[in-house]
Formats: sequence, structure tokens, C-alpha cells
Amino acid sequence: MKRKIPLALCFIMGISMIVQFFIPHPASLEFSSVIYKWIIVLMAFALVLAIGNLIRHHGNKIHRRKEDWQYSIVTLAGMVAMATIGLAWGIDPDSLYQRIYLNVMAPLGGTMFALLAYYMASAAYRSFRARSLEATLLLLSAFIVMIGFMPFGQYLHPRFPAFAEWIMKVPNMASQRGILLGVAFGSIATALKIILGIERSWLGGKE
Amino acid sequence: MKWYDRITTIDRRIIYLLLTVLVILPFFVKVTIPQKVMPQTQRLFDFIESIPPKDKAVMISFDYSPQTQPECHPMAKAILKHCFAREIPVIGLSFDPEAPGLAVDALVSVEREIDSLAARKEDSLIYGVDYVYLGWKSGRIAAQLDMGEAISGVFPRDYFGNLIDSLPLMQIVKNYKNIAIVVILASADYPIDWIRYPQTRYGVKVGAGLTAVMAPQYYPFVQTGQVSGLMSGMKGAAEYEKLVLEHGYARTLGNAETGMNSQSMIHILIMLFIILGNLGYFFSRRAKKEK
Amino acid sequence: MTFLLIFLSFLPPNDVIARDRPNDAGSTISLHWNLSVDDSLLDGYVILKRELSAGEMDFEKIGSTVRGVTNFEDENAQDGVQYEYVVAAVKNNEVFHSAPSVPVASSPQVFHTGRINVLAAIAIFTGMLAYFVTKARSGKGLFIRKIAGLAAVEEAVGRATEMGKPILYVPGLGDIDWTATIASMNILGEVAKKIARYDTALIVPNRWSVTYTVAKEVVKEAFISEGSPEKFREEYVRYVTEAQFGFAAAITGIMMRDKPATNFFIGRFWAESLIMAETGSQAGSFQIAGTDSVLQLPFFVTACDYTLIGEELYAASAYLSREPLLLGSLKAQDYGKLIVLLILLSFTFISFFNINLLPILRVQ
Amino acid sequence: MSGDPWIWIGAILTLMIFSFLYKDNPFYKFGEHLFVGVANGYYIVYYWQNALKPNLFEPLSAGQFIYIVPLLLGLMYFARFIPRIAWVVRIPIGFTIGWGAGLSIPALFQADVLRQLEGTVVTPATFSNPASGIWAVIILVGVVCTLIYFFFSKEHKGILGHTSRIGIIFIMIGFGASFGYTVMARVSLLIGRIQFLLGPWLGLID
Repeated sequence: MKRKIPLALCFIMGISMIVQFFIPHPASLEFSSVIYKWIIVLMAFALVLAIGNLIRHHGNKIHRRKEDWQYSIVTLAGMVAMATIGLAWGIDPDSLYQRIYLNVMAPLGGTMFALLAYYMASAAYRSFRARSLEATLLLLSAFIVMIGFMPFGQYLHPRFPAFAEWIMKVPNMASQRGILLGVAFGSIATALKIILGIERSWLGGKE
Repeated sequence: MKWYDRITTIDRRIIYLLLTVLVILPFFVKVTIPQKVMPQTQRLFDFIESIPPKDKAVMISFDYSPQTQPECHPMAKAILKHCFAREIPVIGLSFDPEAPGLAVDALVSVEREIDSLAARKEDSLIYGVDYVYLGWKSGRIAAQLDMGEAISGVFPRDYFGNLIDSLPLMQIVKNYKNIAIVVILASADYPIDWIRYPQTRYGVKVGAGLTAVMAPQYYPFVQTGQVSGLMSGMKGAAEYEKLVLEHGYARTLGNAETGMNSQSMIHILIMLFIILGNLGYFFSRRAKKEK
Repeated sequence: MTFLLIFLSFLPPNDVIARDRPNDAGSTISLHWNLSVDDSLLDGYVILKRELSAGEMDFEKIGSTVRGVTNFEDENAQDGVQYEYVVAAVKNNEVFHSAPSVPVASSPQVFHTGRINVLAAIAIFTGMLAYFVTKARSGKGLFIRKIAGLAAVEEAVGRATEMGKPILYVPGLGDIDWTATIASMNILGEVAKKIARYDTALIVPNRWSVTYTVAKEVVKEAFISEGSPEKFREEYVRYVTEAQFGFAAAITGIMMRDKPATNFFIGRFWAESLIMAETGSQAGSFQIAGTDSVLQLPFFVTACDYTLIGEELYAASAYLSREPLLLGSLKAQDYGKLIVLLILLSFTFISFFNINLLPILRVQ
Repeated sequence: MSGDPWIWIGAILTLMIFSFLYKDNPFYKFGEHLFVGVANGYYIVYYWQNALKPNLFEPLSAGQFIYIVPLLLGLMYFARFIPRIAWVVRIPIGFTIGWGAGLSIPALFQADVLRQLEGTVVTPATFSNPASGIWAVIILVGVVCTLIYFFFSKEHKGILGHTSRIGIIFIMIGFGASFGYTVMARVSLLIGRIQFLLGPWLGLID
């Protein structure tokens, strides 16, 4: 029973969602939208567990005075403060909650993202070496695209932008499509195995 | 240490420092490099150009976050200027929870710009008549499908709390039947859902403005016609700005232009370092062979 | 000339056919007609309808089109109610009515005939999967080609044990509804089993609450199945945050401070991929990545020691576990791709004999 | 320079994160930990406002008792704290996984298989423009060879070896192109941050 009920539920849900795709009837659309609402509710419940884990992890660190424990206070305090502010004073566009979002979370996230400009430079410098035919092709196509998509590309040679575009649209598209088709089959097979109960690692182990 | 070993092991911090200097420079030294418009940007522009005024609406899904603002915000502004100048109603909405602030900023700043240029009072924009911002909704796919039945079912109220049925524009635009195209401005893989669900089920036309990194993934869809036009990254935004300016729908270029100059500098820097690395690699390998 | 035209009568369109639009949720009727012979002189057409049961009620205008158009969709029909339609040619406020259509009612359909090809594809693939899985059950050894990134897993775990440093396993940033995440959980199970045999710490940070609960089950069960549940620590599997870059920031922190010997990045990734892979490389960790995110592959290939490309990710759990059932499904995947190849080549070939098979692939 | 304290907070946090480029340091640690904390607080509110309230409590209090189902399923997550019934946790997980798997199968066949095949097949119509015809043939060859690289159950020898090698070449050109193209996007982000520091904070540009 410990395995049969979850497996059966998984099977029923999977089959219903597949069948739903083939039924244009309004009842079928209604069904899919109700289920989606439930899924979101389930995520919210799981979040309670997850936050519990986070509190325990940082609480432990503070309690045992592990290295860098002071920063765990920052995490916990930040979380409690933000949650309280949002729940107590609302989330209107002018609320403190949105202000903190825009002036704390957004700059932190935006700057993390912006670090990528630097990392692209250092990664390219370190590993773009013409060691083999494959590596050389990778390097060359990167170069052509970097030149072609910049405004100065057309001054180097008027056909350069078109060439770069061609690389993106022909060989790049071909390889992406090939990879995608393969991925689709891997993905479909995995989904099918889940529904049919062949792949059951999510149940944990053998029994 | 030989010179060729040295140029293969330059400290990354030196690269980082040079990169920072070069990205800042163009803000203070202005140059304009004229540029060509890519065909997929042209296609999107042409599609919107072909929508008759005061008829079907353009739906814009603002799905970018502050991180990708430099790329997507100028796109939003350019396309809004285009629609408003041609008297095409606009319906905004978001599925990315970080987007509403930016969407409102784009709508309000374009409205202000248009109103300040308006010769007569009738030319200024009116919320609820010329445009509506529905706000944010979770459950992307379900919401997209449900809007095929009724937009008001998904968004009973707009972002500002008005009842949907009280807005004149929304009395005309009930569902996808009155939407000429949905343009998704996104930094994530959102357009695929519009293609897989509303397009396959309701035949919705899909256009997109994507960050440069997302855009190539959608080239196959442009080719198959599933996507009716695409702006890619800051360059796509700069191109759309240029088209809007050339057709007299705006007076000035947007922010994408200065950005392109910083871009050019950084690209050259990265290529120089790759060349250095390879020169070093080449000579050190030759030296090893000679031994 | 204009003067004359006003007094001329124009012919209305003919053969107005109304039918329920197929494959929809009801309430729509499609109309089709033949153009009036005077089409080029007209302003356009108006479409009128009336309920049949309402007796001698007048036709009501429901829409209009420009000239040259031969179809219209009435999307405001009431299911089950019979309607008659008339299409009229319009010129300078004068209208010339067609004969009414045969009465028709709209209805919702319970099966979408435009999607038979998808149904067939699912049926064929499921059949193949079932066949190969059953065949595999008989236990005949199936061949699987070498996948470099997976051959290195053993080495990676061993290396961590030697160095006395932990292993970091990032199961992607996709929630559990991404199949890549499920594939990653399968691989995590296999990696955790190997770890359970050695004495190495494991760190599995999660972005989603649901994947966190699944990952915890998977790791715990892996330790139990290797007979060393006492080695499992609650803190191995952690929840971090749903914010994409907050998650990335936390991972870079772990990399710089715990200095993991090996980093695994397996699952669905977005832009944060290079932040993690480049930081890991600067921290000197051995790195194995695997993703089906086409756009992130170049960065993993650049910054990691080994990368599972696309579908290799889905082959991994079969490769690592060597479980016959999973190997059987790999065979089905290969045949699926083979069919795709044959379709591509044969449809292309046949099309040059003026036989266009593309409509078979079209999905409504 | 800005007088707005919020701008100062944003600017200082921005610099804290940038400091990681030099090396890991207390400022970065502070920024990172603050980010994780505030983000979790943000999502707690977010799930309350957008999931539990509209999709659970409001329908329930409006008498839609079918919503007891998600409530029960959600509560099952807490079974893991009671060892005797810990397995119950698998029920909501099974529900979610089954839903995701079922939803993805037809969608994948439709958008990622059939539509992409349709776009790849070459027909005489493709040759209405000779250049685009040739490119279409190259794409076809590229797709076929790339796909062959992903055959797992046969050793890559003979014709399979040759074609999968061509597949690898296509893949590498594609990777290089994607990498080169992405530089643009990442620099855009950096420009965004620099614009913020130079404009709203320092007031050096408008």
C-alpha cells in the first residue's frame, strides 16, 4: 500500500492529463484549470517543510557557533522581517514589501546576474584554446558571431553580419534541433516511465 | 616564466578591471555607429504596422525582471510607442511576478511622452480606453488557456483594482478573438507556453522580444511561422527604436543605443584575450615540441 | 458610370454552407460561401443569422467582412440551437441577400480529430517502450555506448574521499514538473549510493520545496539500500531559496567556503549555470555537468571537466544503474529517433515526386 | 549624488556583490545571506497571497468543498514528521509528478517533435529560392547527424561513427555560436547595473 497508492495516483493523474489534451469539450478545460490550482496549493504546503529545513540549518549553525554563524542571523532576520512586512502591511505597489523587493532583492539579483559578463570573459580566455578540430570550430564560430552581431561587424566586411546570422540560423539551428529532438525522446520516455511506474526513484529506493 | 606562458596565465582580476573600465567609457564618450535591421525585427514591426488602427488589440505580456531591464525595457517602450502612435489598443499583463513594477513604469513613461507631444487633448492616452494593464497572475499555462474563454475569468480586476467589465476597452476585447497578436517580452522561456497552449488551441499569433540569450532558441519557431516576429536583445531593441523613429512614431532614440557602444568595446576586449591565450598556447606547444 | 452602377443590381454570394466548427469547445459555427460574381465591385459582405425555432423572426446582423473573403466564424452560437445564416453582398448601403443556409447547430466535441497524429505518436512510442522493457526483463544484456561524463562519476566520488572534502550535487533549478529534474533525481540516487559506500559528505541544495522533499527521500533511501543508514545526515539535503540568483549566490558561497572536491550540476538550468560552473572552476573543484537546457550547454562545456549533453542526461540513470528495465527504455528512445530520421528522409524524398506528406505532421 | 536612502541601499548591495570578483569577503557574505533571507520572506508572502488565499481559503469559505482535496493532499506533506505514516508524503508527490509527466507528453510530441520535423523536411517548395534550399538541406543533414550522435544502443563505428562525428561538428559550431551570441546579453546586464550606479546613485549620467 505504501507504494501502490502513490503509484496509482501518479498513473491516474498522468493518464488524465494526456486524455485531457484530446478532448476539446469545456468540461475538460475546466478540469485542467482546477487541477492546476491544486498543484499551486501543494507547492505552498511543501514550502512550509522547506522553510522549516532552512530555519533548522541556520538555527543549528548559530546554536553551535559554527564558522560564519553570524551571517546565519542575517538570513533568518531578513526572512522574518520580509515575511512580517508582507503579511502585516500588504503587497500593494506602494507598500514597504514592494520597496524592499525593488531596492534590496532586485539589485542583489541583478548584480549576481551581471557577474556573468565577467565570467564569460574569464571562461572564454581560459578554455577557448584551439586544441582539437572540435575546439577550433567552437572558437571560430564564437568569434564570427561576436564580430557579426556587433555594429562594427559590417565595417570589417559588409557580408559579416549576414555570415554570423547564417551560422546562427543554419548550423546552430540544426544542432539545436537535433539536440532538442533527442531531448524530447529522453523526456517523453522519462515521463512515460514515471506514469507507468517503471521509474520510481521518487518513491525512494526499492521498498 | 617565458612570455608565452605569461600570456596564458593572466590573472582574471586584470581582465575584470579592464572590462569594467571599457563598459563605463561609452557613457562619457559618445559615438554613433549606424546599424542594419535584422529580418525578424523587421517582421515584428511589419506585423504591427499591418494591424488596422482602432481595431484588434495588441496583448503585451511583460515577463522580464529588473535583471534584464536594459534589454527588455527599451523593447517595451519602443513597441508601446509604435502601437500608441498607430492607435492600436494595448492590453498588458504579466506572468513573471517581478514584472508588474516594470510594466507600469514602461506604460506610464510612454504615456507621458506621448501626452507631452499631443497637439490636442483627444490625442492623449486614456487608461481603460487606449490601454489596460491586467496585472500579474500565477499558474501561467492555465491562465493562458482560460483567457481563450474569457479574459475577465482570469483577471476579474485589473492591476489597479478596477473591475474588468467597467473598462471600455475590455468590453470590446473579451478573449483572443479580439487580439491581433500577443507579444511576449521575456528573459525566460515563456513564449513556448504561448505556442504550445493558446496558439495550438486558439490559433493565437505570437510575437516576442527576448533577451539575446533566449532569442536563438526561437529562430526555429520564426522559421516555421509559429512566432510572427522577434526582437533579440539590446540590438533588437535598438533596431526597433530605429524603425519607430524612422517611421515618425517617436522623436528620439531610446537607451539601447549607448548600450551598443559598450557592447562593441567588450566584445573586442574578449576577443583580444582569446587571441592572447591562443598565441601563448601555440608558442608554448611549439617550444615543447622543440625540446 | 458611377451613376449607372447605383441603379444596377448585384448578384449575392451563393452556396452558403454553415457547419459546426470541428474540434472545439462548442459555441462556434463556421460559414463558407462562394464569392458573388460582382465581388470586385462590392464594398463587402455582411453576415446575418436567425434562430430557427424562433419562427418568422428577422435575420440579425452578426458581422461583416471585406470583399474577397469567403468565410466567417460565428463564435456566439448557443450549443444545440439551430441557426440559419444569410450572407449579403453590400454596395452603397444596398444589400443583396443570398439564399439561407441549411440550418445548423454547434456542439462541443469530445475528441479532437486534428490531433490523431499526436495520439498515434504516443501510442506507437508507448508500445515500443513497453515492448523493449518487457524484453529487457528477460535479462538479455543490452549494449550501451560509453558516456564519458558518467564514466567519471566513480573517479569523482573517490577523489572526494581521498581529499576529505564534500561533494556538491545541484539537482538543477527546475521544479519537479521538468522531466530533467526527475532524471536528475534518478542520478542523485545512484551518486548517493556510491557516496554511501565511501566516507564522504554530500551537499544537495534545492531551489524548490517539492524537489527538496523528493531529494531527501531519494538520498535517504540510497543510504538505506547500501546498508549504511547511519551515515545519512539530515543536513545533506537543504532547501535554499526559490529566487534564481539568490540560489546561485548561496551556491557560490558553498563553493568558496566548503571547497567541495567535486561539483555535479545535473538537471534543468538557466542563466545561473555559468556563475556556478565558473566559480567552481576557480575554486579548483572537479566538475561534472548534465543538462537538457540547450542554451546552457556551451557554458558547462567551457567551464566543466565533463558535460552530459542533452539526451545523455536521460540515459544516465540507465548507464549508472545498469538496470535492465531502464536500458530497455533506452532502446525504445533509439527506435523513436530512428523513426524520426526515417520520416525526415523519406518525407523529403517523396516530396520530390509531388507527394506532400507534411499534413500528417501538422497538429491543430 | 542621490539623497534617497533606498538608492543608497541598492548601490551598496550592488557593490557588495561585485566585491566577490576580487575574492570572497565579509561584504559578499553579508549580501549573499541577506539575499537568501529576504527572498524566502518574499516567497512566503507570495505563496500566501497567490496560492493559499485565492486557491484554497477563498474557495473553501465560499462553500466549494471540492477544495478539501488539495487541503488534505497538502497536509499529507507533514506526515514525514510521524515516522509510522511517513510514506504518506509520497501521495502528494505522486500527484504532482503524475500531473507534470502527463501534461508534458502530448506537448512534447506536438511542439518539440512533430512541429520541428515539419520545419525540417525539405520539399521542392523550399527551393523556390536556391540559397534557402541549400541551407535547408544543410539543416536537414545537421539534424540527422546530431540525432545520430545520440544513439546509445549501438557502438559509434562505421557509418554511424562518421555521421555522429559530423553531428559533433555541428554541435560544436552551435555551442560556439551560442556562447559568442550570449556575451551580448550578459554585457547588457552589466550595463544595466553600471547605469544604475552612474545615474540614480552618483548622478553622473541622466
